[in-house]
Amino acid sequence: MSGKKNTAFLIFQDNEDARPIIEAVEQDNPGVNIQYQPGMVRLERAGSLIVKRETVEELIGREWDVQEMHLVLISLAGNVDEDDDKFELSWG
Amino acid sequence: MSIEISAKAITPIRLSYGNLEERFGNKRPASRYQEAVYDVQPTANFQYRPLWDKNHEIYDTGRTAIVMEDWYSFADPRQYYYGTYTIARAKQQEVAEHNYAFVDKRDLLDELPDDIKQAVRDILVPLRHVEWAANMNNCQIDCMGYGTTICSVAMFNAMDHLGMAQYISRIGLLIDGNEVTALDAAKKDWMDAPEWQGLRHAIEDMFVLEDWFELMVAQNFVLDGLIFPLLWDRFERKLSQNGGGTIAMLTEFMSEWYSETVRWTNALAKVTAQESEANQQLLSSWLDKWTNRLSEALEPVAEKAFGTEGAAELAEVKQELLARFGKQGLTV
Amino acid sequence: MAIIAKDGYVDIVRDKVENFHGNQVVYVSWDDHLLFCAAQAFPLPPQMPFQALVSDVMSSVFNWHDDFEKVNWSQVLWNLDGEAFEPDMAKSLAENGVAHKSLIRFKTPGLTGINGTRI
Amino acid sequence: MAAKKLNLRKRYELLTRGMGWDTTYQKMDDVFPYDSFEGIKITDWDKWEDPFRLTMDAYWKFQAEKEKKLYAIIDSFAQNNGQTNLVDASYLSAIKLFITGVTPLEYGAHQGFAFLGRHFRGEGARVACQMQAIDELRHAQTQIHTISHYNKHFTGLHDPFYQFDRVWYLSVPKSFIEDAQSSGPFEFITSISFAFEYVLTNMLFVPFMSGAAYNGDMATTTFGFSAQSDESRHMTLGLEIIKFMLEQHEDNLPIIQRWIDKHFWRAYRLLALVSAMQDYMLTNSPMSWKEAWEIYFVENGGALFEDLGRYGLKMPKHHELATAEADHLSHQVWSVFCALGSATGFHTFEPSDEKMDWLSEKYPDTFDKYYRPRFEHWKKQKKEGTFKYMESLPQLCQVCQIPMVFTEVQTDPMQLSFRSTEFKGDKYNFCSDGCKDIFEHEPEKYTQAWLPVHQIFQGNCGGATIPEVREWYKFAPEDGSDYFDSQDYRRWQEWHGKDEPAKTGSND
Repeated sequence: MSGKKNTAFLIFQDNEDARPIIEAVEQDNPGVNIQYQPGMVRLERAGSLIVKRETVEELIGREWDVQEMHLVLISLAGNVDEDDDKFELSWG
Repeated sequence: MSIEISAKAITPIRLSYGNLEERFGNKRPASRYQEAVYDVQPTANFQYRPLWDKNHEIYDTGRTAIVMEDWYSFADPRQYYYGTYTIARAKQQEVAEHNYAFVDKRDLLDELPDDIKQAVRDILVPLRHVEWAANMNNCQIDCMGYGTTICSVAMFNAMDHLGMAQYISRIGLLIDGNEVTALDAAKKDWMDAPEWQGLRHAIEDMFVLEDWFELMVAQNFVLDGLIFPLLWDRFERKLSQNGGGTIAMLTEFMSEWYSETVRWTNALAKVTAQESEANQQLLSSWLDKWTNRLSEALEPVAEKAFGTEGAAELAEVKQELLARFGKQGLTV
Repeated sequence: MAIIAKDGYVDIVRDKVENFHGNQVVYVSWDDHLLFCAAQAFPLPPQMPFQALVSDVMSSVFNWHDDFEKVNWSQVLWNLDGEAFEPDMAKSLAENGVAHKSLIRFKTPGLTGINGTRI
Repeated sequence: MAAKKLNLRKRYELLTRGMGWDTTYQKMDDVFPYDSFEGIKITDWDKWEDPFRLTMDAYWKFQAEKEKKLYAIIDSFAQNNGQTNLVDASYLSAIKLFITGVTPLEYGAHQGFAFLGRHFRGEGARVACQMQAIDELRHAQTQIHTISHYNKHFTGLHDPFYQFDRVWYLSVPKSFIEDAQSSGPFEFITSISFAFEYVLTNMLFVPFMSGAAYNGDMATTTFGFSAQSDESRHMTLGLEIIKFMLEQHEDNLPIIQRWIDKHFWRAYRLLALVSAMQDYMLTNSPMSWKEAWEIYFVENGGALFEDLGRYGLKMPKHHELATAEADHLSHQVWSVFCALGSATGFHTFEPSDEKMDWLSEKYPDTFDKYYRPRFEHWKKQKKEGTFKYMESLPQLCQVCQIPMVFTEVQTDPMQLSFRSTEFKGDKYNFCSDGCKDIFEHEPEKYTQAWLPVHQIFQGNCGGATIPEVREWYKFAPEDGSDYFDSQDYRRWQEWHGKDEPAKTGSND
């Protein structure tokens, strides 16, 4: 297998509720590539992507449940690891 | 001028889907409930027999002895489709969540008298297994049943029972400070304690019923019709009278749920019995069979819950149940 | 290998020739004329002479394409179920070996569709 | 006493596991009679990792929130006659195909997951399947409700469920979902959760829904993306179940590989219809089928299978052909609908000049060479008034049931691809090696296929002519045929205050 890491991605609806999540992803994932397409926003990065509860909470100034992300999530690629503090996608 | 044309032109060409016009006429738009459930399930030209049941089609009226000219004769009086269903439950869960948080935050269960706590552990917590079974049985009704008005109700009902099993589990956790001791003890009782074995035996026999409508009668008409009035209403009131009023905050969902459920079980019993003499007799015989079997199975539980009053409480609940289905046209 | 099913399985052949009321299904496809996006299907009596297939059945459908009237039938190359063959026009489909759900392909040398595009 | 705090994982486990029990009055094999005949070996269901951890209370809460938002948009869309804001009414052909061909699949998936939700022996897996079952019911119902408003204003949307059981091109999705529903539970979940949801569903719900947004269809975009928010849970379930089965026993690998090969091909063939929606029915497409295939299958699917390589799983058989077909698929499918336009329940039309240029740009190796000439030919005929629809019926593939329009794209793209085999003295015909492989593995299943063309010939569909069959399909006279001759087009022109429409108004 090559050293190249496969792309993990998250796609969100392009709306207000998704904005802080997108911003948090941008902060916590160096090198993330963000593409705006009609109605949706695609975030991709080689190997892995993480959404951190703490970062989102800082951005919105209230408590945030990681599962709230499902309200605006459209699609994803990668193995999922979800707990109280984060939602993480990665390729092994 | 062009505005006038536009206003005139934007009259609809029809008000409903064709199947709904056939059923309810074309004078007014169909309701969202009607759109969501009528005639959605395929009925013809099935491609392949199931590898898991070669004798039936994927959807097959032959999986029950009940015969209906139109399997959409039944309509849910609550008019639940997914949207109305989840929104209704979300409201209830919001209240429940508030109550659970309130009880948790103030450690209200800690303050209960020990005998009340023990009664909760002995009688209410094992019911999570009964709810779990009800969840399985309603999934069975959904996947083997016929017609979307019935199957979607079974689906919602299945998820309700899962939700209630989870609420009961939370009561079990709360009562022991998030330790699993009450849950483990209840499971042990469910598996081994003599007072639960009759019920467990009956439920396991329900798991292997071949006729999904008989399962509907056994589970949703009879078992729920005994358990909820007996334990989530009468027993809960008994606890309240003896200092366990806090428990009522945690079981509100169950009592509210049951009073709602009675509406559709009544409607289903009525419309199915009305269809034919044969249906009426079959339903009546199933009602008789399962009322006897399950009330007998519940005797030791009632005794444990109510002591010497148990038999009388159960007998009353049984009579109420039979009277209710008698009103729907079943012979009791 | 027998099909893996829970308690045995059915033996249902939905398209048995007996179900077609005396007909059999025959597919015909014209090579290099993809204006016909697929082979065309016909229910035909097996006793039908091959000539009738050409003059009555095929002509009523393949005349959709302008090339059809230019076909020189003596030069047509025929293929039946993957093998080149020479139909006997006077004989029936069955006698020519055209079975239920057989595929007949024909190629018309010199005719290769609209402006030679094979369409 | 201060209660200890439970984290999400532990809490979910306590609220999901341990409620079931090993039955003693009835044998477990009788309580769960369906989860062993397929040969999948599960040694320990407790090893099942719950892919997402929603308890029912959270489920109700989040889903109700989604529903409230969705219905607010549906209501306002109807109140404001949102249908007039579409780019063009010809776009509705995609929605017509969607509600007749896709919405019933959601209901089939609902039933299938309810079956798994009852009959998998593992508690965690059952709960996951039940959540998906109710989600699928949601999708069917929200689609019906969203499209209801379109049904009031456009043709061809009025009887989707009746038509699903009968119409010739709808036997493609019907046979697909019924193939899965008639399979055992492990095969069903491999088919729907993995091959369809994980590997391929992005193709439908991401670029197509984005395309709906691009064409002013806010209603469809909203239900599409709202449904898709459940879909990311479903996809995760798909991946988890595959990993779970592979980890449980090494003997499972060849069975799963075969199912993935089969259902990848089956789902891919179904998506041939989506390719035509994407490239032709969307008035403006933000992304071509081929581009979507590159991103969501070649790249994303490639990453997935590379990851699964550690279990010994390989890319699905014939995936190279699917990728090679990406240059041809939508054109071939749209061509057959245009040729048979009098037998469809939606409108067909030749691509506009702008659309043809876009297709040339997106398909530089194939469109001008192979496909443009046939559309231009029909356009010319329509202009001259000499165009006629085909009145004979096409040969269908015994497995995917699509008219056999596919060609030998790897060797000769202008040669139709024919495959056949014999079973118990009867001939069976296929569009591809993929479909032929599927038949040959389980011929007893596919000899049952209800092939619409053969059913017409057997006299089971209302008559022998297209008008008789259309009537039996409940196609109204104004459904189908050319968009520019349609009631939809005339009304569209009136709404937008345009003059009496030209007879064949496509630009040229």
